[in-house]
Amino acid sequence: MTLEEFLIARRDAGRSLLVPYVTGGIRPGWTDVVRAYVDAGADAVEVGFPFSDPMLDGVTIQEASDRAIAGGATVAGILAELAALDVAVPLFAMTYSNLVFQRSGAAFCAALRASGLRGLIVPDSPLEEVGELAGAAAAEGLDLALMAAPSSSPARLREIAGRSRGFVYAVTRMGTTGEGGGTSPAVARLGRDLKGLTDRPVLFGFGVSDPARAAELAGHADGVVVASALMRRLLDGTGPRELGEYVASIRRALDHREPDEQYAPLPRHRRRPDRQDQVGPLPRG
Amino acid sequence: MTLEEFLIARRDAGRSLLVPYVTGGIRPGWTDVVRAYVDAGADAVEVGFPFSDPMLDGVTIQEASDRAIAGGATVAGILAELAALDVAVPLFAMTYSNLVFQRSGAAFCAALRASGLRGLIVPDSPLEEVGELAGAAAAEGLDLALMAAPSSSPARLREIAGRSRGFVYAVTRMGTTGEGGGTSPAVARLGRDLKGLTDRPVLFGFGVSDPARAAELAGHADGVVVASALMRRLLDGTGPRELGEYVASIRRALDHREPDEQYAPLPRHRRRPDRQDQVGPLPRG
Amino acid sequence: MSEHALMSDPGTTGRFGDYGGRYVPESLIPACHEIEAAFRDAWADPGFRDRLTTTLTVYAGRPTPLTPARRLSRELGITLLLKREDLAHTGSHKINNVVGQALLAERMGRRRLLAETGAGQHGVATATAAALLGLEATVFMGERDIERQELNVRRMNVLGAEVVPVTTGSRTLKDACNEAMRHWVASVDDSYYCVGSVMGPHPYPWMVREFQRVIGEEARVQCGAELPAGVPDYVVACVGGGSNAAGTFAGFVGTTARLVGVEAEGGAAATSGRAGVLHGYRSLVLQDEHGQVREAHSIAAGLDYPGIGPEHAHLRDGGRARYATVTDDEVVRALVRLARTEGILAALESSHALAWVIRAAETGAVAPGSTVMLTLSGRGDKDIAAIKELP
Amino acid sequence: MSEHALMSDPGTTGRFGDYGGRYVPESLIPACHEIEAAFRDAWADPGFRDRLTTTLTVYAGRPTPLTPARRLSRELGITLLLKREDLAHTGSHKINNVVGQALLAERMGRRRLLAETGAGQHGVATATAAALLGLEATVFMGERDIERQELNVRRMNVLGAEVVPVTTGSRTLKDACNEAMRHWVASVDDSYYCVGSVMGPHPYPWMVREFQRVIGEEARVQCGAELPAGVPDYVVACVGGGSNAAGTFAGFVGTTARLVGVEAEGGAAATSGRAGVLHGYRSLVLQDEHGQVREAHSIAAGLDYPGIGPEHAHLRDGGRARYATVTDDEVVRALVRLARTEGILAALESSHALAWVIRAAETGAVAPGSTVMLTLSGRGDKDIAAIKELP
Ligand SMILES: Cc1ncc(COP(=O)(O)O)c(C=O)c1O
Ligand SMILES: Cc1ncc(COP(=O)(O)O)c(C=O)c1O
Repeated sequence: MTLEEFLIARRDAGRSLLVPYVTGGIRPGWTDVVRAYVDAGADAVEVGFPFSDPMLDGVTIQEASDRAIAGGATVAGILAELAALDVAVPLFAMTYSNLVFQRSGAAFCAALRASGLRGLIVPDSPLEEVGELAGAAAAEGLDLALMAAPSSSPARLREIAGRSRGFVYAVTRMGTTGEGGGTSPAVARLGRDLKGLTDRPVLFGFGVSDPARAAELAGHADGVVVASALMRRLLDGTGPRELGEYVASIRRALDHREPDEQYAPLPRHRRRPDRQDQVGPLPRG
Repeated sequence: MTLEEFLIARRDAGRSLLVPYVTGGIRPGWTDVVRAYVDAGADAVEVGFPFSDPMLDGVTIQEASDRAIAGGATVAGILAELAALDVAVPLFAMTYSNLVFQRSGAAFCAALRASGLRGLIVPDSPLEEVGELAGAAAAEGLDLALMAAPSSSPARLREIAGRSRGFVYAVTRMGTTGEGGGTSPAVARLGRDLKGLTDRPVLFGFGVSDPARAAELAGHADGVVVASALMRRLLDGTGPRELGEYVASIRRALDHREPDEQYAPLPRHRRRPDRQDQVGPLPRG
Repeated sequence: MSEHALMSDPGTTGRFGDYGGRYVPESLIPACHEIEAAFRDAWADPGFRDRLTTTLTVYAGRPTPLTPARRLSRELGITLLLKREDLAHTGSHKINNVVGQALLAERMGRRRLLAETGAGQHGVATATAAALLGLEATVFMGERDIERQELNVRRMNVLGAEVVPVTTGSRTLKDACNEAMRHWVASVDDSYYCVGSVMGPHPYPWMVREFQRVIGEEARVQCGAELPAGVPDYVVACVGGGSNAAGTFAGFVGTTARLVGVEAEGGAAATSGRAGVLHGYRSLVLQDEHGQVREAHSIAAGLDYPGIGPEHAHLRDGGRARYATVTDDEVVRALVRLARTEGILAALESSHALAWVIRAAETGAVAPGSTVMLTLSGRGDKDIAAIKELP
Repeated sequence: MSEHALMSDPGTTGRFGDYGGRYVPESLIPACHEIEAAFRDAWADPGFRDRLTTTLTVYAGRPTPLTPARRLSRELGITLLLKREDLAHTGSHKINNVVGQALLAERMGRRRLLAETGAGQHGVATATAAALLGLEATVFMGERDIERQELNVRRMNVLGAEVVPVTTGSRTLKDACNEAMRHWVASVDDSYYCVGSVMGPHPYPWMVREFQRVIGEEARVQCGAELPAGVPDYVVACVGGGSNAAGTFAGFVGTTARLVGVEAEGGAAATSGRAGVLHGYRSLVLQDEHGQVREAHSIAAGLDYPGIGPEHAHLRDGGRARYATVTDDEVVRALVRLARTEGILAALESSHALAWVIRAAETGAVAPGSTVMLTLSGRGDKDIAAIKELP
C-alpha cells in the first residue's frame, strides 16, 4: 500500500489522521520515539532529515536540526536506522532541496525507498521546481506531498491538489513551523477549498500545539501534523514514553472531538484511479 | 639710556653681551631670578610674558609658559612685579602678538614703559606686520628688536638690521627655541652679515645651552641670549642662587673665550645717530 | 548558448542554465510572482527608469568616476582603471540595488523593507533607501556580526531602522538570510524583502543584476573614452554573492574583455562549491560531504557567504567568466598597497579583486601592458579596525 | 568696499580689512613668500588648473551632487538643497583643498607634506593626497585627539602617513597647529605645510578659499538649474576654521543670497571671539580676559577650533555674512532628523548648519517658502560613536 492508500483507508474508516514528526538523529535511540508515536496511535510518522538552513522552520525545529547535525546525523545514517525499524504505519521524509539534490532526486528517492519510506515532503520545492523530483518519486513508488498555503491562489490550489501525492500538506498560517496561533476563517476556507479539489487526505500543519487545537483543526480537514509541540518537549528532555503519552492525548482528542459546527462535511470525491497501477508493497531494509 | 645705548656701551667696552631669559610668573618670587641674573653679570634680562600658544618656542619654554599661566601669571601682574624691581641693567619683554594687541600696540608699550622695561621682542611680528608696533614702541622710547633668521634674504637682513632697535636677535637655526645644536657655517655667516649691516649689537639666540656654546657663538656676534638652558633648570627645581651661578659660569666663558680663528673681526660701523634725540632715562615704578 | 543571450532576461523560470529558480515555500510563491511582475512592469516604464536614474544621480552620486591608478599601474606594468563605487552614497555599490528595490517596493505599495546583512553594508544601504522614501526598515543580522560590526548597527539605528539580532545557527550572514526569509513569509502582505545580492529566488538574481548593471554600463562608456582600444583586456570584480561583479560583467559580457570574479579563499563557492540549493536558488554552494552548508570564512565580512549568484555559476560553466581566489594575507597587502600608491582605502571585499590583479600582473598571468578595469566595490573605512598589522 | 571686491585677491599683504596678514617668525617668511608666488603662478597657469580639475573629477568624485532634501523640506515648509561634499573622496570637502595644495607642493619640488589635524579629517585627506602624488606626509595631532579618533589615526597609518602625537598645551587641535608650525620652521626646505582651513599666514586663507571655491561655483550653477529664481534665498555652511563656508560663500557672494555661517556654541569665534593673533593670522579668536587662547568645545571635533578664518571676520564686520551658533543638542537632533528623513548621515560639523536651518525655519526666522542651499561638508560615519543617545 502506498502512503496515500494507507491514509485514505484510515480516513475512510472515519478516523481523523494524526501524523507526528520527529527529527531524525536528534538523540541516540530516536527511533524509539517513532515507535512510541505509532504505539500511541499515529497514522503515519514524518521523519525530518536535518538541514543546516531550514528556511521554513521556526526556532524549535531549527534547534532540533542543529542538535541532530551536531550529533552526527546524516541522511545515510538516519536511513540506516529507519531501515532497521519495523512499524505498522508508513513513514515519510521531510527535508530541504539541498539534501534531496545532493546527488540527484532519483538517487535520493531510491535511497528512501530502499529504507522503507513511503513518501517525502520538501518545503522549498514548490510546484515550479518539483517536476524532476515528482517523476523520480513516482518511479520509486514514493508519494511526494506538496504544500498549500493561505496565500495560494485558487488556480495554484487546484494544481497543488492535483499534483500532490500521499496527502496535501495545508499550512495553517503565513509563517514558519512553531507552536501557537489561532484558527482563522482563512484556515477553514483553505481546508474546505482543498477538500473540494481532491479526495486525497488534507492534513493541517504548523501550530498544532495541543490536543484541543488538533481537534479544532482536524474539524476543517482530514487530520493534522504535529511537530514543534513534540520537538519542544523532546529538546526539553522528555523521553519516548511521555512523548507517546502526549501523542495519545492528541489521538484521544481527535477521536472524541465534538462535531464542529463550522465544519459542514463536504461530499467526498470519488477516489481518483490515476495511480492504482503503482500500488504494491515496498521492499524493506 | 635706551636698551640699545646700554648694550652698545657695554659692547664697546669690549664685553661679550649676555642676556639671560626668564618666564615672568613662572614661580612665586621669580623676580629673584632676575636679580640673580644681574648679579651674575647679565647685560640685560629678557622677560617672557607667557602665551598659551607660543609658536616659536620649543618644549622647555612652552612648559615654562604653561606653568606660569597655570600659576595665574598675567601681563598686568608681571608688569606690577617688574615695576617693583630695581636692577642695574635694562629689562625687555618677549611675547607674542596676541598679548601685544590685546588692546593696542600703543597701550601695551605704554604699560611696559610704565613698569620700567626698555624694549620688547615679538617673534610672530615680522617686518611686514611690525609697522604700527614699531611706531608705538618708538613713541614710548622702547626698543623693538627684530629677529633675523638663517633663511632671511640679504635684502631682508638689510631691512631687519635697519629697523631693529636695541639689538638684532639672530636665531642660530631654523627651528624653535631649545637646547642643543651645533654651529654651522650659516650661523657664522649670519652673524657676519648682520654685523656688516649695522652697528647695533647682534645677539645669537636659540640653542645657547652651555658656557662653551655661548663662547663659541659669541665669537660670531656681540653676545648671546640664553633661555631654554636656564628654564630647563628652573623647571627642574633649581633655585635663583644656582641659576645665578650657572649664568656666572657663562659670563666667565664669554669673558675668557679664546680668540676664534673663524671669526675675523669686522670693522665697526659708526654708531648711527638717528635715535639720539630719544635718549633719556625712563621713569621707574 | 550565444554570447548575446548571456546576462539577458532569464524568463519566468528564472533559470541561468542549470542554476537559479525559485526554491521557496509555497507561502512565498505569490510574492515572488508579484515582485517579478512589478519589476517587469517598472523596468519597461520610462517613468520608473527616469526616477531611478535621477535618484542615483542627484542623491547617490552617480556616475562614479573611473580613476586611473597611475602609480600602481606603473609599478605593475599594466594600465589599471578603478571603477569607484567607494564614492557612491553609503560607501559601496549596494546603494544602486537598494534604491532600485525601494522604489519598486514603494510602487508596489509596501510600507516596510526587510533585509539581511552580514557586515552591515547592505543593511545600512537598505536603511538609507527606506529613510529616503519614508518606508520602515527591519534588518536581520547575526548576533556575531552585530558584535563585530557595532558601528554599522549604530548607523542603521540612527537611520531609523530596526536591527533584529539572529541567534540561530552560526549567527552570521547565512542565518540572517534564513531569518529574513522566515520573517518575510510571515509579513509578506506589507513587507518587501530587499535582497542584498544576486541571490534568492527568481526574480531577485536577475533584478539585482539589472539594478547593478549601471556599474558596468558606466564603466564601459568610461573605458571607451579612456582606453585606446576602447575595451579593457580584463574586467575584474570581487564576488561575495556576486552583485557588483554581475553588474560590472553585464556591461562587458558582449565585448572581448576577459571577465574575472575573485572570491575569498575561505568563501569560494565558485571554486570549491558543489551544486546545491540555498536561500531559494540553485547554484554552487559551499557544503560538507553530507550536504550541510558550510560557514564561509574571510577577512572581508561581505564575502563571508557560502553561495554565489546563480548566474555566476552559469558564466563559470560556460567559460565566459573565470573565478579565482586570493588569501586574506594577499588582500590586506593589496589594500595597503593601493592606499599608499593611490590614496584610496578600498574595502577588504574590493581588495580581493585588487589582490588578484597584483598577483596576476606580478606573475605575468596578466601580460605586461594589459589594460584592466577593476570595480572597487566599496570603501575601506569600515575595515580599518580589522587590519591588525601593517604589512 | 564694493560687494564685488569681497572675496577677491587680498594682495601681497593678505589683508581682509583688519584681518589676515602674516604673523609668523622671520624664519618662515621666505617660505610664505615662496608659496604665495608659486600659488599665484600656478593659479594663472591653465595647465595647473586643468590638472587640478581633472584630479578632482576623475579621482575625488567632483562635481558632487546638489540633493533636494524632499521630505525634510516638506516638514520645514522650505526648499532645502544639500551640496553633497560628504560624497567627495575621503568623505568631506577637505580633499578639495589638499589636492590643490599637494599639487602645488609637488610643483614647488617639495617631498613632504606637513599638516595639523583635529578630528583627523584633514590629516586623512593630506595623507591621501600625499599617497596619490608619492609625497611623504607627517601629520601633527593632539594626544587627546589621537585617543578620541583612533580610527582616523589608523586610516592615516594605512595611507602611509606618520602621525606625530602632540603632548603640549591642551593636546588638541590648536596645539597641533602650533606644533606643525614649529616643525615647519625646522624643515621648511623640503617640507610644505598643508594648512587645513582658511587660516594661517598669508597666502593660506586666500589660497584655501580659492581651492574650496569649487564648492560654491558648482552649487551656484546647480542652483541655477534647480531653482526657479536661480539663486537661493539663503546659503548656509558650518564654520570651524571656515574653509567649507568660504568656498561656498565665494560662489554666492556676488548674488542676492544671504550668507550664514554656523558655529558651535562652544567654539564660536565669530560670535564670542575678540580680535587677536593666532597661528599666523589676525582674526577673531576665543580668548580669556588676559589674552590666553581658550580651548573650543564642541561635539564636532572639526569645529573645536578657537579661531576663525580672517575673511569671515571681515565678512561679518561688513555685514555681508552673518554668523550664528547652535548647541550640541540641536546638532545631534538635526543629524538624526536628516538621517531619518533623507537617509543621509551628515558629519556633526555639517549638522551645525542643518540645526540652524531647522531652527530658523521652525521659528519663522527663515520664512516659509524660502529656498536654502546648505553645504553638507562631510559624512557622519566618523561621528556615529559620539552620538550616545538617540533623541
Ligand atoms: C564593499 C563590498 N563589496 C562587495 C561585497 C560583496 O557583495 P557582492 O558580491 O554582492 O557584490 C560587499 C558585501 O557586503 C561589500 O560591502
Ligand atoms: C566634515 C567637516 N566639516 C567642517 C569642518 C570644519 O572645517 P572648515 O570650517 O574649515 O570647513 C571639518 C573639519 O575637520 C570637517 O571635517
